[in-house]
Amino acid sequence: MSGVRQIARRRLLGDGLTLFGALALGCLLFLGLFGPWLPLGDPLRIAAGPRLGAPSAQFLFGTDELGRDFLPRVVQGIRSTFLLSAIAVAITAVIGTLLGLAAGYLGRHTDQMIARGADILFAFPALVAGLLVAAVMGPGQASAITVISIATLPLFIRVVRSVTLGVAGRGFVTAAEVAGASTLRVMLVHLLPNVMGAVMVQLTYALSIGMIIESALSFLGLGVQPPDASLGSLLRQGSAYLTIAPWMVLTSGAVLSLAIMSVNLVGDAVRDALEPLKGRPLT
Amino acid sequence: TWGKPAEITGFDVHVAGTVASWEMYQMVYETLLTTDDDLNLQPGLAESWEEVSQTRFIFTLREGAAFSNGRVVDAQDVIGSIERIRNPETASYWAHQLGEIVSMEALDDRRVAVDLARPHATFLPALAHITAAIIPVQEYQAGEFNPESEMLGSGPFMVSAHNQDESWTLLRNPHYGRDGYPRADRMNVAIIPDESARMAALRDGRIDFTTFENPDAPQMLGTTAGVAHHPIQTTNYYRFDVNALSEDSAFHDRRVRQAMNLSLDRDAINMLVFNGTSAVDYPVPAAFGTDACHDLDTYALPREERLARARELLAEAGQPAPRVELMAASANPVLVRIAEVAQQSLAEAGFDVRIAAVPTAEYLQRVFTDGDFDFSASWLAGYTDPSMVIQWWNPNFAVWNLAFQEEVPELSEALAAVRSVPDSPERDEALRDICAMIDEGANLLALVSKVDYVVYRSDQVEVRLADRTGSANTWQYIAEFAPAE
Amino acid sequence: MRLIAYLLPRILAALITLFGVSVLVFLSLRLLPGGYADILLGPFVTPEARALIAQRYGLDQPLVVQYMRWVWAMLGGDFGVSMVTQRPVIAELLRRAPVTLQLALIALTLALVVGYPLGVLSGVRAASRRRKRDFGRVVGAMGASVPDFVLGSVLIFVFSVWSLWFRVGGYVPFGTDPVGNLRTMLLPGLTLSVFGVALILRTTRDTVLRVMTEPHITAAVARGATPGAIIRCHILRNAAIPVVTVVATYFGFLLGGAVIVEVLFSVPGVGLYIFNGLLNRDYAIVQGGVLLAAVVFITINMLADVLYALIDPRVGAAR
Amino acid sequence: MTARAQEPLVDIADLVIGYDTGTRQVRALDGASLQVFDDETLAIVGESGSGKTTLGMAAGRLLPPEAQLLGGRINVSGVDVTSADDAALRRLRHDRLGFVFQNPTAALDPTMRIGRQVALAMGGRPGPEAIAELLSRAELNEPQRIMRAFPHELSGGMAQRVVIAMAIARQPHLLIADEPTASLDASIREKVMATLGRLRAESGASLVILSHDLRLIARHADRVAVMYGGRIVELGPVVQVMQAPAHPYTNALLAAAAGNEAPGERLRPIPGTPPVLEARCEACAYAPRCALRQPRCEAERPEARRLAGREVVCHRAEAVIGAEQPTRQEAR
Amino acid sequence: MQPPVIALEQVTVTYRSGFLGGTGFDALRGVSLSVGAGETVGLVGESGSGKTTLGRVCLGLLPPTSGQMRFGGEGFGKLRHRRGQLSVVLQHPEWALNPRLRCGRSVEEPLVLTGVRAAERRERVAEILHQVGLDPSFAARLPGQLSGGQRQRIAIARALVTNPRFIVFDEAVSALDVSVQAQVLNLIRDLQERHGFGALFISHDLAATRYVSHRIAVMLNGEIVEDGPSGLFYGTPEHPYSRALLAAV
Ligand SMILES: Nc1ncnc2c1ncn2[C@@H]1O[C@H](COP(=O)(O)OP(=O)(O)OP(=O)(O)O)[C@@H](O)[C@H]1O
Ligand SMILES: Nc1ncnc2c1ncn2[C@@H]1O[C@H](COP(=O)(O)OP(=O)(O)OP(=O)(O)O)[C@@H](O)[C@H]1O
Ligand SMILES: [Mg+2]
Ligand SMILES: [Mg+2]
Repeated sequence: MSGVRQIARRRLLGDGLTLFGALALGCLLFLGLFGPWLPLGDPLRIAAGPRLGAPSAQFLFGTDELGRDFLPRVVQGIRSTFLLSAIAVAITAVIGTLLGLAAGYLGRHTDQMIARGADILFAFPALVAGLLVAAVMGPGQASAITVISIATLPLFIRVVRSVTLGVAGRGFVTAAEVAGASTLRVMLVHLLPNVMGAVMVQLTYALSIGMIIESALSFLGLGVQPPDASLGSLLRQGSAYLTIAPWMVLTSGAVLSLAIMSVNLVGDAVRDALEPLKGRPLT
Repeated sequence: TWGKPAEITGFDVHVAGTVASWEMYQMVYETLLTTDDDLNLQPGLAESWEEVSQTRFIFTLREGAAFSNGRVVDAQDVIGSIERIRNPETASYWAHQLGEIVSMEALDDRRVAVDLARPHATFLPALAHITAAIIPVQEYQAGEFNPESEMLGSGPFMVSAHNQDESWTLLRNPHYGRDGYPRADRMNVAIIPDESARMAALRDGRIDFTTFENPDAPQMLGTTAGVAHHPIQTTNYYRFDVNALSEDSAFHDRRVRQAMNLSLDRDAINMLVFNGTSAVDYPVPAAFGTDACHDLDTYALPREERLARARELLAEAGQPAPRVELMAASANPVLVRIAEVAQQSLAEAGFDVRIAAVPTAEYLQRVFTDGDFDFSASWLAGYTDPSMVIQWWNPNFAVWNLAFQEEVPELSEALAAVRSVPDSPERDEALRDICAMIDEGANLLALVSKVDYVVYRSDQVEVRLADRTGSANTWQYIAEFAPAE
Repeated sequence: MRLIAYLLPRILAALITLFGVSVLVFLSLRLLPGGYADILLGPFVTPEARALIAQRYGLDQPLVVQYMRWVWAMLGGDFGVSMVTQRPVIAELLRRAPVTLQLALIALTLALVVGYPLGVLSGVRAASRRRKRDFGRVVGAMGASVPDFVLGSVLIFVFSVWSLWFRVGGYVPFGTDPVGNLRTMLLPGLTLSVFGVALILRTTRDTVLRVMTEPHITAAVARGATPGAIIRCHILRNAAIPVVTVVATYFGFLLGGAVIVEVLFSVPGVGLYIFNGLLNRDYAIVQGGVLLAAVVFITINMLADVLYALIDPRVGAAR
Repeated sequence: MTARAQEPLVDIADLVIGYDTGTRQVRALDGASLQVFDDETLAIVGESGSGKTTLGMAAGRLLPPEAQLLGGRINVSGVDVTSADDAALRRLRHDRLGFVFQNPTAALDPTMRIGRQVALAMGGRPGPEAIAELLSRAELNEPQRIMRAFPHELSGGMAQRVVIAMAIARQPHLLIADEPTASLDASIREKVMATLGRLRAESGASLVILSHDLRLIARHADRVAVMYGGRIVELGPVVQVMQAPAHPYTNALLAAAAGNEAPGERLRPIPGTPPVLEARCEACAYAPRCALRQPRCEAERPEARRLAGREVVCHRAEAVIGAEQPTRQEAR
Repeated sequence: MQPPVIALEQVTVTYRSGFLGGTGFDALRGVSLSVGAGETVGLVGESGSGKTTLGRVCLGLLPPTSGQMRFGGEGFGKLRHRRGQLSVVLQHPEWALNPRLRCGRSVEEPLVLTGVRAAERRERVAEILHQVGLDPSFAARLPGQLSGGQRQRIAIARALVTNPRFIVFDEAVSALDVSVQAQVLNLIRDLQERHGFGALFISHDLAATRYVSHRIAVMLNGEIVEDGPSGLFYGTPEHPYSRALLAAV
């Protein structure tokens, strides 16, 4: 285990880019988790400042069209976008992993059914699915979570399935079967720990996709409900005022990009650490 | 080129109930009457009308008015159109507005007489609304014209091409009755729902005129050369529908509704959402020039006292902190902003308001059909006459608000009575009483008046705009628009 | 023959998938609160009017009957009519398909032209230097981190304030006015392509790195082949395999769901059509559109599978 | 055998190579020295992990990037491999060396037809006849069919021979074959080895075989080098080494292999596990497992010395040779 | 005489593949084989001849398409009714053990499945580790921390811990180095003497097989072409394929 930790230290933090991503991610995580308790101001307080006030010492990120302080709104946006996607992706990871395990291990009809199900979700245009879900369930967090799940579920199923296919042929699985272990036991005790690496990698990708989807939904007015903010809804809010209040789009857009980028960078690094790709030089 | 913010929702002029559709119909169809800048009735397709008695009207059609296929509009078209509106098969919501018509007869080709069962003051204003447009009935009956999928009218333009959600091409109606009009040979319509894209289009001159609901739009475009703007006061106002009927809603208790009405900060809505360009409005729209409602507590008391009263009412009702959901169609950011401001001002009185921004279709179904909501934000077309608007407070008359509007018998009687009273000081008096009753019921609240922010390229187009309009008749002078030299 | 044996199960699977998509879209549409009657009549809708409209469009039938009718009509090429315009949906879809296709092609081409060579370069460089810190990761992470609506908003702003050559909205068909067409289509294409660049770049970089760990590359090095020759002969083709799959998915996604960009830039494509159809509860449009998108998506993925099999002979042979 | 007069083709001296595994450094070669001469077959044997592949790859500087040269010299055909620039190295590999890798199917580009790959290996623009000719030289019966095939369509034995054909395409002076038969069926092994031997003899090149299959080696090599713990512990003519090992490890290895035993006889595994070195081993690496070890073995690093016609790295070599007979005879 | 632990009679296995199972492939064709208690049967043959398939049939992992299988004279029944009676040791030492489970847990698992109580389990695990020549401290290690030979010992310990009546060794030593291979082969022989289980030893390495087996069966294209005492394979077997195999030793 100490080896893992060492790898983590060397590989994850070894280069500046990853370090940057990890730091940014840490900050965002901190803001997301503890934002409401930080002395940043009330994100919902209307007329806290002038309408569409430019960034100033008092309002670092300026104010919006209802005179709300934009900084706490962005922080709240991080919280909803980030945490919401994280919850959604976590749920999806659990479901997708189980389905992928079942598909890869049980094979045949189960595999066919699950694979087709994943295909259906995959073939459904993601945003249309989003619109439909949001419309059926009503906009809000629940439907945002559902949409993110629908969009990322096939990713998990596919990856876990293919890894499972590889693992299921290994000796220890056959040995457990011969010893009389039940299907569930084989899946949970023997297969699950061995696909976790792939799941972890997928998790970070799914998280960044989740954030994009959440923001896109909010951007279309289908995400979190006003007056609460998510990065997407802030962008939507700001994009109407781009000409006279560019700070709204710039700050929230930058934060969103930073969030996705840092998750991506850290995800890359996790991938590299778990499954190092060492191409050889061509000389 | 007109930058239109939304595509029509259907072709049938007698049926569609959305402004987006009306605006397009107004290009193609005509009504018997229209209104002028002061919202007085004006000749439209009918060059004159005669009020023989309170129940009998005779309309004389304009000489030379013709549909764009060249056929002259005749009396049968008028009768057939009104019949079609009244036909339940058509499912036109306008049938009620016309009152109870007993008979219609064509006196000659150009004259129609209409008999009502009883006096109906809003009969004429109702005819001035585009939903009462005159369609070519002869072609309709012959099956040559299907009003559900095409448009053919006597208005200034005719449809030459349409790409859904994309563009329309309108050409001059060569048989338009007024000589020299329309001044433009052709009008392109670009459907651009996105506000930023619409601004961009204005900036690069791809469209010549458009409207914004966002009060900041003119400012955002301010720096661009050639862009002029013109706010049009309308008789429309933003409103809250409050669900008085549902027992699930805290607003079932009238005191809670009154408390909500009292604690609303209409000034804040005006200042924050509209940057002060709008004005507090009343059930009887201020645009009509009456002062009904102005002295009521809801409007006249200082805010602190209103809040104190509201808290008292809530305490009386035994609900010091009612949880309510405020619904708004997410497609319209202005409504959402109103909801956000309202949420905060209501919180001061103890309300716990949750906002639900939902898709339009869902909003419509939940509010108007299911009555499954607490209160919702939208706006109300003030039409062209104060006694038309207030009829909405009789749900049996209005029908659309049956799902949530409480019927108050005295109010309904008063409304029925005022309907037959012509504009006069007595009527103003009656309106004041009615307004007090409306305020008492707090079932359908006026918030602030709705301003249409028209923005156009003064270097590209010559426009004529009214200062005030009723019923989304923003482009009533469209025939006089012309390309700038 | 082998191709048929390869394709047959796939086609079968595709049909099942399509069936699933059709049921899903059909059911979820019926579950939506609000209907076309609400949209058409606004607040003035009455139960009678609602019933009338339902009857007119056959919505009063049991769901199963409605579904069967729809599927049956569609098998005959009839996608139904739009309630708003009363025009056949299929005509409108076909009119818009080229727009979306063009947009997708622009985005894809940009993404490929930029992403693939950069990915190969970055992969080769990453393998040659032991440092991981290379531009490929930076560009990849940055490209993937700018959502299209952020980029779109900013681009619209920039290009409308300083009226540069590009234009926002006002689509004209390429056939009518190629220059005008490009003026309106390049920006949305660019917006869409940024994510694609990142996607392709990263996939390519990863696969190049993976290919470079394979013994046959070492074998080529051992034969004394020059790096250029190795890249040309061995890496490019091998690295293309996963990229084909990713590109197919991306292309399918572009064809089916560039909704946001189409809305932002007022591009009259299929995505916008479906989007508005959904808002208007215009069932036939959404059903037909989603199904068309699914067909395209599945077809493209199938084509990618075939291509995959062509590039990698092992695939077609397995089983 | 006495030292040859001629210049060695390969001269590896005191080679130390470590692998950076991310957490620590593994010393795969710990001072290996080896010379290969013209026109001979040299086998390198040893347990898994003893450093055979590392040594073979080092000769062409083909080690993966995580391998680090920590000391020693490699001279191949007069080129100093450790310091040559890319171009010189490429020329050396191109003109003088041939490699046959452990897993033949993986060493072929899966997306390219065999014919084309062979053509690439031959250089220039060889016609189909030339390619077919080359393939038949490697004893492939249907060269036409094979040229059209993709690697996955070949059996392991065929792929192995294709790889061999590619390796000899340019008449290398030195052919290094890493476990050329490991992935093959017993019946094909012999054929492949025979092919290799014949081709070597034809061209007069030298062949280095890396393997842990002692029986195979015994039949096909001239000289054998036994590796243990990153060093060559015994090097000499194959008959002498196999018949009378001078290193206890060679002895143990022979005793452990199944196939040489008589019915009812027990195999004698080597106790303990092979070492994984992290630094220079300052003792005999085999000492912990050695039955003959003495305090000296654990305190002093043995150096190579000549004994009974071979080089051996053992303090106790005399005692090993002195023990009457190697295992096999002893049991009879 | 005691019935054989496992007896196959005219077993045929057909793999279906292609569209709707259109094409069939006979991996086993009328194979009859029996393994007695305390007996090791070696199974050799070239790659793809059906050795693994036969092993899977014996373990009840694959139902025969036709033919009969008896276990200890009775019908086989369901796999879970045979808990603790069957075991398997497979090729690839690095995959023989679940890399995420500590070795102790791996060895313990068959006991858990047969419902042995925890205290007893610990005892049995320690005992069996001792028998395969490993220190009890190995129980706390992860497979990644073991050498190939040690891993294969753990796998054998796992296979033996329930005192099964029948064990299949499928290519159990093929991937091992000569010296480690010798350790494992000796271990198998010793343990069989002690526990008296029946064993099927599958390999394509004739030398290793004849070292541990009492009897050897040679497979070719899904059929058993020769079946005789292992002593025979130190001399000259009858079937030409067996002779070819022997030539390579
Ligand atoms: N890429 C690598 N990274 C880290 N360690 C390595 C690497 N390659 C080899 N090693 C280690 O170096 C040592 C020698 O490896 P090498 O491959 O040379 O042995 P070998 O004799 O060829 O073994 P085998 O018979 O298994 O092929 C071993 O301990 C091995 O674990
Ligand atoms: N699941 C399967 N579906 C179809 N054919 C199979 C399947 N499993 C094995 N086969 C075929 O059955 C034949 C026998 O396979 P089996 O694995 O039993 O051979 P084997 O003797 O164990 O070979 P090896 O020595 O390579 O392990 C082979 O030709 C193989 O291709
Ligand atoms: Mg090796
Ligand atoms: Mg097998």
